[in-house]
Amino acid sequence: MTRTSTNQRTDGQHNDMATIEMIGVRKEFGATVALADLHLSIGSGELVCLLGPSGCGKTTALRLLAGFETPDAGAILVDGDDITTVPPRRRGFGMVFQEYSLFPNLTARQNIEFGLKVRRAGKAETAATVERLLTMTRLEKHASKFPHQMSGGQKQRVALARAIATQPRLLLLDEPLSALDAQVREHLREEIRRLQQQVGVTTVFVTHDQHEAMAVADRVAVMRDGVLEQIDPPRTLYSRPASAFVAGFVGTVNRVGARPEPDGWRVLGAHVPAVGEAVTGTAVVRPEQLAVQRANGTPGVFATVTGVSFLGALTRLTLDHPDEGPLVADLIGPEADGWEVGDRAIARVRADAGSVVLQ
Amino acid sequence: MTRTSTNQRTDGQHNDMATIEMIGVRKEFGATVALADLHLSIGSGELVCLLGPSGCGKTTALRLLAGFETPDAGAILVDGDDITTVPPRRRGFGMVFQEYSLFPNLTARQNIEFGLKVRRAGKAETAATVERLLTMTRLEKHASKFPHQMSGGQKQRVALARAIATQPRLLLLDEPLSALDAQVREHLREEIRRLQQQVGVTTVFVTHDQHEAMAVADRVAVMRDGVLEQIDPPRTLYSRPASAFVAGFVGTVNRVGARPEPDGWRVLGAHVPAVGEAVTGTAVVRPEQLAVQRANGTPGVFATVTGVSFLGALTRLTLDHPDEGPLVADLIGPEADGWEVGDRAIARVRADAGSVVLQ
Amino acid sequence: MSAPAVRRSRGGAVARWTFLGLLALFFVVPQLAMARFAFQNVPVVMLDSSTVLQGWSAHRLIEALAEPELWVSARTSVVLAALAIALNLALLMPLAVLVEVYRPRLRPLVTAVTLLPWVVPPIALVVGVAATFRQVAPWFLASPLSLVPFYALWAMPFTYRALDAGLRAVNARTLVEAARSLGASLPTVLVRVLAPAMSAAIVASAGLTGALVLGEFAFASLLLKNTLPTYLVNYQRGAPQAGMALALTVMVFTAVGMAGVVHLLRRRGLGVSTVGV
Amino acid sequence: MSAPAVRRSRGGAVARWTFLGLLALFFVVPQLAMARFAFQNVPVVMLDSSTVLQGWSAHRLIEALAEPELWVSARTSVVLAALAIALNLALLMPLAVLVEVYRPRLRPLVTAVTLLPWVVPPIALVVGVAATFRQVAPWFLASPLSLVPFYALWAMPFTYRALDAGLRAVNARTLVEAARSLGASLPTVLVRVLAPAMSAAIVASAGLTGALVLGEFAFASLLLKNTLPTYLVNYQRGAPQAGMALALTVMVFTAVGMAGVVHLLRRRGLGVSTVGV
Repeated sequence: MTRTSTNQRTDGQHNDMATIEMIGVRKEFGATVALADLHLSIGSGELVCLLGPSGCGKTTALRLLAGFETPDAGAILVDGDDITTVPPRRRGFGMVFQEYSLFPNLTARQNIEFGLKVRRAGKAETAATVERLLTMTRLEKHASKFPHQMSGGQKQRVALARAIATQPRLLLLDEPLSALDAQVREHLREEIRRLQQQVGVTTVFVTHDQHEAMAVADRVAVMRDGVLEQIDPPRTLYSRPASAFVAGFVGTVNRVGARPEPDGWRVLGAHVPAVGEAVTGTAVVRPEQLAVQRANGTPGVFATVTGVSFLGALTRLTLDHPDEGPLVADLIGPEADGWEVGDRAIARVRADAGSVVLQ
Repeated sequence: MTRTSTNQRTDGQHNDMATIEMIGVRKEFGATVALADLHLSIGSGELVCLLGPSGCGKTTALRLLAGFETPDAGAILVDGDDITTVPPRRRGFGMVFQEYSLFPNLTARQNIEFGLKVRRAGKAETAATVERLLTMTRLEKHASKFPHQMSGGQKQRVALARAIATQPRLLLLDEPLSALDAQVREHLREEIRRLQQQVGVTTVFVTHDQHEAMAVADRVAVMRDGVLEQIDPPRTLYSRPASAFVAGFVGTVNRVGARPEPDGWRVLGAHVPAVGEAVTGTAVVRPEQLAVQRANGTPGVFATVTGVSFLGALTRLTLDHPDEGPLVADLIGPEADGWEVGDRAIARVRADAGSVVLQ
Repeated sequence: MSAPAVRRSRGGAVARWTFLGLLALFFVVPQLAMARFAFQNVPVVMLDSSTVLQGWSAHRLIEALAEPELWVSARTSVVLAALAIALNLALLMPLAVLVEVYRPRLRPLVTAVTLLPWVVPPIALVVGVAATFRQVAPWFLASPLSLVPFYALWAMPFTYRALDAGLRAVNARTLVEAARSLGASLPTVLVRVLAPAMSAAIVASAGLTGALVLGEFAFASLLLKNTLPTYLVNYQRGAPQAGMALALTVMVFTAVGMAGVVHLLRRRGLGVSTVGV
Repeated sequence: MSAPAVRRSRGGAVARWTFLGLLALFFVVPQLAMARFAFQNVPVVMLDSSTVLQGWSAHRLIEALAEPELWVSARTSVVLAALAIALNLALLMPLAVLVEVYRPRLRPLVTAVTLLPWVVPPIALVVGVAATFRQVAPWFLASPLSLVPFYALWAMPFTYRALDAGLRAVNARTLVEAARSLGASLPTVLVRVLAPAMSAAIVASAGLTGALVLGEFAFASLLLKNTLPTYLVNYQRGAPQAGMALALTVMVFTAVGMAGVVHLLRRRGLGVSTVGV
């Protein structure tokens, strides 16, 4: 099921940044195989998210990259150099942790300086770098605060500044937003993305949150049980998932019956083009690919509305369909108004929905 | 800024369930005012979310309802009876906690039975209730497992079943999903909503996650610094926020200049109807209210695309506008395809966007 | 794609294991010396590396076990341990629950106070109390049971910490609130929720109190009571090697007993290491 | 909208405070009795409630402080405490870091082993080692400094737990990994990251080791060394009330010293209560 993709960004913008390769990497902890045989190659300046449920091996992969663990087999290359056994302090990578990892006895500024001082960077250079980073992360006002005086979001911004202060070849982010409130989390993920593009550093971002991964990544690597299921840009992952697991993990899906027709398939009473191989005769339909209309005396097969959730721009209807079971549809604008639990409705694949995925 | 709303659901469906009132409730912890003067009334069978950042008083309000804290002033009424000083065990409310709160020495089934046994319910009745709840929460297969053998999501489902087993008059949920993975969280919030409607129990749900609140609640109460800022159905809260804080908290907003025109306002070069009072000459425009077109040689004021995030059904563009500063637009379907960082674009309020909110 | 063999860096690991090995020696060497002294039927001056395997025998231990006074003092010690455990649990379990669940703000104060018996020289306590009572209420010190309050006080820092850590490990506050919201009364909460959830911590704190009491010498000696440790000291004066054999045996028994309890609890999924012990 | 006055339920609160009050009495009454015995210039048989305020005087304490031998033994005890602290920190700080940061799987084993000095009757250790060395290497027991390893071993359970709790409280593993990824060598990590972050735990564990050593009687007595506690016991035999005054003074000094250190650390934002002490 492993697919490795070697397409690298070729916009030439980040030529000074590193390309990373993990070749046949395996790692066991006792009887548990944390990583089975990972092949992963990351282009220079790219941001790749490792996404998966807990225990899928994504954190192990990150810790192997950082050098905190040594693989049982395989190699890790940076720009072609084998760094598999190089200790963490000589790798020159930056890292941000899920737990707050600021040095508690140092101020925000001193934390950011730490890596530069350890490397004996010049005083003037250090000061200039730190000021620039404080501005970039909007921490000017908090520079003299100690970690216990800062909010969670501020702490993680300092950690980010500290990690990129030494101009790392690779930036590793281990669920940096998991400990934060929802509001802060969304805001900070945009900021991370902006900073990463500004600095142009090659980045690996580990998360269990598919929204986070899809929103920030150039490519998302979906992992499961120590195996890489698929690595692709978010849009491809979403529209052409390689497996049912990926389809379900990167968004909500409806699984409905599909019958072959000339030049396409019949899915929920509509004729649609489709991709994938129809192994099980099932189509994977995204909630936004469904149109729902009121059944005002129209004859036909009706679904019953069992729930209405307001998601901001979208409204999500859950329906109970007599043939297909529970369905989820995301509606936008005027279509979304006025639905109530108990309404009877006709659910169809939208005419402009594009392809659905077969399994 | 406090608005209390006394509109109660009048669909008559849950007449056997309780109405809850908090009248002028105040609570201080030392020098901190956790709740200033809370007036809140919850209709029978309604699900109300208390939403706000950490420290806004939402958890204090819940603990006052549960009876774990006593208010410094004010009263709490259930169906008109003053229960302000009734101890928790006599309130007959169910509660689900953020931390896993299952009794570690009891199986899932024994946990669910606990409240019934304490109340000396009949054996046959207890067994029937527990079986029904195990089925409703899809835990049949896990009934004999101990808490340490279950996943986080399973534990919280058992906690939910345990809380509703005693047919509580009020169900209190204290961030029940915060400790879970993103995927499980979304799934379980739908399940909570479904169960709550099935059982018809009046429910108060505390969360810091605006998506969660908007998705599950009949009404959302937005709190800030111990004060209730607004309580309204999600849709109203989203389209007619009472304050800038609420607007920002329940979703992403753009703040752009607004000039009065006959019969409406000029916002981002478009004529739009508007609601609210124009105190600051600023309009609050939701990302999905913006249309973005490519600036193919068209004359006019151009924005620059600074980021493209894929959010599944939506694609989010961040733009830098020469007059209005940073803007965020959510695009759908074909409109969303092909944008790259650096593209030049025209951002307008959509013709079908409806009203924007003035401040 | 080549998958080159992995060369692990061994230097760090070697340094770490060396350090651990040296520490282990620090523990094992004295024990081995004592064991040889006690159980080898070899003159002490000849106990060197060439005689490691000669003349091992348990006859001195058997001799020592035949003394009836040993069993009298052992019985006293066991009774003292049981009473100290009971007194401590009765006082400290409610205190720990009270502080953890109802009055978390008292925690720093109570934590500090329960530490006092180790911070103030315990000897001052014995000397002081003994002197006072000898003058004011001599009847109090007549029975060996007068040691119980001293032992309870002395074991308190540990007992309290074990209980407190246990309560926090099982998230006692939330458990109690869940049980109360389900309609349980305070006795029900204590008996049906907290006690079973905390059984590991309770057993651990009881076991440690017991072990401390069984090994305590200063109080008993100063108050002139015959307990197992005072007996051991006296007996060893007359028969150094047999005394040592006896001491080692007590040591091994206590350690094995503790390990057995911990193991039983682990098998029931109640990890003792989680209760901070 | 009416806001009725709140009627709080006071019953539970009364019960709780009563319980706490009784516990406080359990601590305070013996201390008060000792203080009266030591500092009231009133015949012991007349020490009842009617004479609480009569004849308080520090003259017995002043007498006791004039004894030169007191200062000799106090100096011995302070030296022993300092050496035991140094030995313990040197051994256990690296061990705790090693276990917490590099080998978390060894934690249960190390936790159990470091507890042994309290679980095996310490008396067995003294008796055994003393007897062995007296025969094998009598020179070892000649100096009072021979007590240092015993004290280090005896204080180990506490020192190790305080250090371990401190490491966990500051999230040492993450701090170390962050520092390493920033290019810091192991000495830099220890000196510039861990030691400052853990200063509270280090001070707490040193303070407790010191307090334990300053109050230890059994080892010193059995090995016939003159330390502060053995001096106190001897002195008190001849002059019970002056001895008690001295003992109480030592007690108060130790407690105040510990409280002062804790307070200083708190003011620097380094809460000692977070390090499990």
